[in-house]
Amino acid sequence: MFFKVENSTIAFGGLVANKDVNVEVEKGQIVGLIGPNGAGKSTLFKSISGFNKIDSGHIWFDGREITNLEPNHVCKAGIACTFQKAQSFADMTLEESVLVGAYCRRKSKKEALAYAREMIGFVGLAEKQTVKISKLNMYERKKAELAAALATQPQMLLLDELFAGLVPTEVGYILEYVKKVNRELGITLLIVEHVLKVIMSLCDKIYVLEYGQIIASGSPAEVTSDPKVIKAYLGDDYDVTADQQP
Amino acid sequence: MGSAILGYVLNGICIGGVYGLVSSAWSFQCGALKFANFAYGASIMLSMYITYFSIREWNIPLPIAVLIVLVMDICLGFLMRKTVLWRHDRNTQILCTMGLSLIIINLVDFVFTSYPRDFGILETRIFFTDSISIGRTQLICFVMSAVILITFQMFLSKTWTGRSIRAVVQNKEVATLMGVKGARTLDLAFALSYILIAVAGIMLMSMYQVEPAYGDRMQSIAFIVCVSAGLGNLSGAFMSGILVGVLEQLIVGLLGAQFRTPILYGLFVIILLARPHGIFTRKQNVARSI
Amino acid sequence: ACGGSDPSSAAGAGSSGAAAGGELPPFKISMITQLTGNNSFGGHEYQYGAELALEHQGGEVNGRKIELVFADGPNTDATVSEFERLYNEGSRVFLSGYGCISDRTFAAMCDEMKVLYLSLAWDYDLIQGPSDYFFRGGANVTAFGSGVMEQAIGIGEQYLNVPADQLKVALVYTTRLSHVADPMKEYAAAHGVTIALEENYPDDTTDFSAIVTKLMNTDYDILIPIQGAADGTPFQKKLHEMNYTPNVTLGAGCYYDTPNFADLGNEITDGILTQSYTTPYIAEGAAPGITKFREDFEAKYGHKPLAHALQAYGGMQIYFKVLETMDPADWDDTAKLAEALKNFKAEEGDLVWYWGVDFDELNNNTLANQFVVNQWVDGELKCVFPDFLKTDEAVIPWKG
Amino acid sequence: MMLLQISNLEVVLGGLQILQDVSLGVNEGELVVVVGANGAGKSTLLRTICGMNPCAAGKVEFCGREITNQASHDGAGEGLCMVPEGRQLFPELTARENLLMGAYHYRKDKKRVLDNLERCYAMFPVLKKYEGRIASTFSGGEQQMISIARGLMSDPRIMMIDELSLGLAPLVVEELFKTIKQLNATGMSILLIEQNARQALRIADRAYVLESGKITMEGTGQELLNNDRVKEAYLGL
Amino acid sequence: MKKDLKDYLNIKTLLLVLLVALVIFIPVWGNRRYMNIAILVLMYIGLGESWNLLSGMSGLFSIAHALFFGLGVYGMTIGMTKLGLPVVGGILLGLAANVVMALIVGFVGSKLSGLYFTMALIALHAIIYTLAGQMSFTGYALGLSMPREYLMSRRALYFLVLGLAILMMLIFVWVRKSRIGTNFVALKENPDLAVSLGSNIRGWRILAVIISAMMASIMGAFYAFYMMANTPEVFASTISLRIIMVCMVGGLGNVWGPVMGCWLIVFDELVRGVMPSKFASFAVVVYALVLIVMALLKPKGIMGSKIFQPKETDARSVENKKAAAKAQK
Ligand SMILES: Nc1ncnc2c1ncn2[C@@H]1O[C@H](COP(=O)(O)OP(=O)(O)OP(=O)(O)O)[C@@H](O)[C@H]1O
Ligand SMILES: Nc1ncnc2c1ncn2[C@@H]1O[C@H](COP(=O)(O)OP(=O)(O)OP(=O)(O)O)[C@@H](O)[C@H]1O
Ligand SMILES: [Mg+2]
Ligand SMILES: [Mg+2]
Repeated sequence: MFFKVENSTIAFGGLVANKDVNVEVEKGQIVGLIGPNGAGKSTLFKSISGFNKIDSGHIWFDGREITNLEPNHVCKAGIACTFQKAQSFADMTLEESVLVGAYCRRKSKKEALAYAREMIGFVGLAEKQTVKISKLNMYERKKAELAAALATQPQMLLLDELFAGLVPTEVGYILEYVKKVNRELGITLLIVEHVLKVIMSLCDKIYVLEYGQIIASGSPAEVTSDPKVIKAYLGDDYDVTADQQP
Repeated sequence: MGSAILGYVLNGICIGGVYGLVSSAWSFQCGALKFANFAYGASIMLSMYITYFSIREWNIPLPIAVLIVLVMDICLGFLMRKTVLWRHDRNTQILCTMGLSLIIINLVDFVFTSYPRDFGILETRIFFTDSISIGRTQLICFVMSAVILITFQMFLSKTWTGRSIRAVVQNKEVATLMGVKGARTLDLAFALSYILIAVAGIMLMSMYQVEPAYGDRMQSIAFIVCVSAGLGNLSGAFMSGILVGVLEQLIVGLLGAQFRTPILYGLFVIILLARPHGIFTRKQNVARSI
Repeated sequence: ACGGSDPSSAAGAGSSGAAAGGELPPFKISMITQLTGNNSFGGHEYQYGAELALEHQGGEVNGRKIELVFADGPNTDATVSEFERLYNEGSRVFLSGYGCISDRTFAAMCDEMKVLYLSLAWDYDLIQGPSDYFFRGGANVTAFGSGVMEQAIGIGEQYLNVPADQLKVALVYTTRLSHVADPMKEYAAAHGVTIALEENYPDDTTDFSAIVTKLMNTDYDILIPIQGAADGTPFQKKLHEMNYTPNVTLGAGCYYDTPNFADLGNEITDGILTQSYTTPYIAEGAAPGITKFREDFEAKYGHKPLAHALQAYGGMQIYFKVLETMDPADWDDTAKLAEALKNFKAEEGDLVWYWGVDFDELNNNTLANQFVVNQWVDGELKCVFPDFLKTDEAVIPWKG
Repeated sequence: MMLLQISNLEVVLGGLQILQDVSLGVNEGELVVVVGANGAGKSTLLRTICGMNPCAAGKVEFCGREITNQASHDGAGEGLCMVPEGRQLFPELTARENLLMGAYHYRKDKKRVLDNLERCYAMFPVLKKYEGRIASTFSGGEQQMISIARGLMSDPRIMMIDELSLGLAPLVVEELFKTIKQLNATGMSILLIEQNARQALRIADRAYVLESGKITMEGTGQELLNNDRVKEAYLGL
Repeated sequence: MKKDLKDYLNIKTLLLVLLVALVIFIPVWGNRRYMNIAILVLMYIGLGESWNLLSGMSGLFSIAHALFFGLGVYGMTIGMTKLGLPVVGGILLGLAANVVMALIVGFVGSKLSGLYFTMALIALHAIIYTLAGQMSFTGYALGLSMPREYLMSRRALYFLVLGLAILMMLIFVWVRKSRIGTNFVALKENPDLAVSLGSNIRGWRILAVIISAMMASIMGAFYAFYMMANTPEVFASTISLRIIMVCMVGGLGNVWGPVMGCWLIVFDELVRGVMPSKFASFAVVVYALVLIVMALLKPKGIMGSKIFQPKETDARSVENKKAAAKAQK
């Protein structure tokens, strides 16, 4: 198994945010993670990327255990992530902030810079290279964040609500980039989204969290027709068809 | 020996209470108002001098003198705020307050000379045995600082004003949207914090002597106390004030005065490493920004 | 522009405008001292002492007007750059000020700059090697420190009849003055004096109850505090508050011989002994002029003089005496001046500060090794030792 | 007469012309939606209405009174309320305190405050459950809820919401749109900025399209829903 | 795009030329006093770079930078007087002491952020400061004197410190441009993001402190020769203050910051010079006032002001619109 979360459990004070969560991801897959607000999705992400220390359970990646490693080691191991609350180096130029990621695997400035530029090009921000991050708007920032994450050459990428706050057309564009990431760079994806269109059109497999526990998993079709999921997350009068077509 | 230790602890507690009060003003400015005030020691020193002169030199009766000091300090705080401290970015604050403290210290030095001043009075002590005793003034100060700190904490957490102060500091724009007058609230808060400074000054003056450099000494203790308590946690500051006071006495008493600074400050660093957000900060209230 | 020559000296100069010095510009003697910062009190004391000396001199020597130049040296950097500034403005003759932070720096620089520097600093490594221009006029800390212990032993044998090898002393001193305690400890070790308690507390100590408690629980004969005003006052007060009085207290100068010590009130100060440099309170007979100095100072500056003031006064006197031996025209040649200073001799008692002057090959003044012991008697500092300087008899142990 | 009337608004920030000759209005009890791409200037529009950034030209009227460039803290008292973009909470205040801040401008009226508080809790039960926790520890969606609830706390005459559904689960969004509609029915005017254009336009009385600082289209919700340009630009079909 | 001569004729180059001129001319016509001030200034530029690297670039606000400086000074003086080492030995001793200190501080810095770090540093500084006054091999409160034969002429000192200052600036620039600097800035701007992008917070922070401490240490070694004697006052806050002020007035995280801020020192010296001794205190007051005014006028420091910023070009920029409009007419 390429990536595996085993009975991960974490509690904040009284509140159990994740309880015996099990997630499995095959290499090259795109896996979705959905669930009501406060279900524990971001918490799970943070546990994987090392920002939370889980109370019990194991996380395996690429044959080695990465449970409770420091975030930078997780990144070195090959898992990059973007955050729900968009993060950025406000005072840096786009180029340099992507460079930070590129330095993760490249020591020499020349190579790193080249690769950073490549990634900036990949997300289509080439002409904004020298602009300060603080001057970009949300859409561009999201792409910048993606570029930085990609610059670390991950084998697996965690996207936490990357598509939040974009209008459907923009969603469409980024969707294309994400697909490219998966196909061309062969990066495995684990995605948290509330924009179902994305989940539906991307994911091979979906996990549904509620109150910190997995309540359902399977193909998009299965999950969206699961009454439990409909009750907890989608709502009865939710028409799947609306978001089905890419 | 045992009795001596008891004595150390008692004294430590009393002194610690005052440390708590002294540091609380800073804790409030720095924690609640997010305002690094490096003119803090100087301000305390100044209000000590005011106390000294209004009582000793111009022999004004105590209650009026206290009133004067309070008023003057509030004015001082308000003026500082209006003249130089209206910017909110860290660097400006640090530079301005450092500049201010230089100014205050040197003016005081010029007017009052650098020779230490104190009320000639001797503190009457309450003797339990002839080796165990605590100062009465210290005791009074201890109780008063406890009361003041608790009330202040209450004010901050329970009243609308207190709440709005915190709100403005944490997110000025939105607070304004809610109808809070941002700038004015901050002025008020800052002036309030100077009440604490004034009281601290009066208490210190009643126990110790003052000289222009005195503020800086107090400042470092204040830093230690409120940081180890967790910034902005006033009642915590009181507790760790006591902790510091007791430790100080015990170290001096049992090991020797030359070990005080190394051990005390060393401990402080270790505590910070063990609990990066202070001893008395609840973990649940510490969230990662992401 | 700087320094501001002393108006009083100008007033004095009016009287005798001898033709010899008439056309010569005023002769500058410069002092860099701490006019701001923590020790500015002592700094001003030095300034006053120097000013008074000039005033008593009549503002001129051999008809040439003398100008005093003062500059502020709150810290080393400042002191050095002020030194350079004054040099730049033509000062070639210096008297070290209180704190004398950078005298050791100057000791290295003087020869290169051909600047005559009379230092009153007591640093042990002040003199690094033979020099033509740098002189130490006062005592050094090693002599002073061991002197205190010597006195303690004397007191022990004379009044408490405990021989040195059975004497137990308690040392309480601030880190800032640990260099005074060091020679004391060595001397004690050499003479078999046991140090029953040693408290080296940091400078920012404000509360002494713990230390006092320790003193209470220690068995010793003589308490030797080495303190400045900032820590001395609270210490003494705390002793009294916890109503504990050591049977003999021998202060090691510094704060204990300042007039302000009396502010603590007689019930605290009475009976306390203190060793110090020659103070303004020694017998008139031994050092003629000391009374005048004391009285004029108090009249002029409104408070009793500290030993600091006397130091500056003495230093100035040395310069004046040297200048008197020379033709004003030659003064500006520092080489000649230095030569004269080197050969200058004064008996003990010639100068108001009692100390004599006799420089050895390293330019240490060998006659500045006399210390006195004073005792506080109802708010007055009375000199009780040595016999030829004392004004009163010592009362040990004090019976209040 | 319109409740909120904006005419020929021009906004320049940091040397950039962000709004150009923008005019729009909201009638009493109307639900108006503004759609537009990222960086079009939607947030800037709202911020300018609330006096949070200066407008170079044009004017803003609220129930007949001109409020152009008025101090933003006066708005709340007059019944002007805005839910800013991107969950702007008071991070170190507890959820409860955050909500209370919304009621600041009528804080004297204890009863009203508590009633509204209950109403908000009823709307978002999860907040009641964790009311004592500081805001920064809440999940993204929960924070969005707090921010909306805080807006409702000030029960305003007109409520301006920037990016209503940001990071909320579909179920919640459904609920929210229903609630908004109800509130609107009870007479609260609403100016809504929403990425999820389809749902927004469905419930909108009128709608505007804002493109790089200019109003390019306006009409009833249905009209825009059926408009082809809107379809391909904002509904992603 | 290629630049023609006109692009180089701007305020920056002008200042640069002036600077170079000053540097060259001071030893020529400068008398001892101005040499001395120049030496101080250059020393504080060097220290400023060191501070700027730690606080400006890496965001660890070091309020007690004299700690590293002082260790450097003591390393040299102890090496010389107590251990009889050669000059190099003294420097190395200082560096060694600083590296040890830096390891501690850096470790603290990787765990604590913002004020908490600052406070921890204050504590560590207090410890060293006190010990320096307590121990006999540091010469207690009087400190130690250098052997007199090491006295250098002012001119020699000047060129030495000039070299050092330039060296420090070069180090700063090199670090900023290299991988190290990028990570430093990243960790300052947003530690969480930086860490998630694989930069090792502890390693980099410790490295930052070590580099900065070493820079300060070398300036300290110089100071030992400049002063020929030192007291625990080399740890005093007045020195830290000066360093901080010079950098902040000049501009944080910018190599030219300290250079732009160093006029404060000159100003300080000159004012003290002209102030009558009766009003010595007011020299400091004036100096402080200037400081405050600067802080209020230029919150981002002199280097933060417009003329030093690279020009932004944006399609929607009002100027551009105007230009376009003109073009059409
Ligand atoms: N530091 C913390 N302290 C206390 N509770 C926390 C903390 N962080 C998260 N929680 C709680 O844990 C639960 C899960 O949070 P999480 O952010 O994982 O939700 P989520 O699935 O990401 O929801 P959303 O879709 O809104 O982002 C929430 O109820 C949240 O309030
Ligand atoms: N203070 C400012 N200074 C300079 N430019 C600004 C400022 N504020 C906003 N902008 C620019 O104005 C444009 C509009 O910003 P605004 O946030 O209003 O867009 P928006 O429609 O809200 O986009 P989003 O959907 O991301 O919220 C953006 O390109 C932004 O970069
Ligand atoms: Mg989440
Ligand atoms: Mg917006």
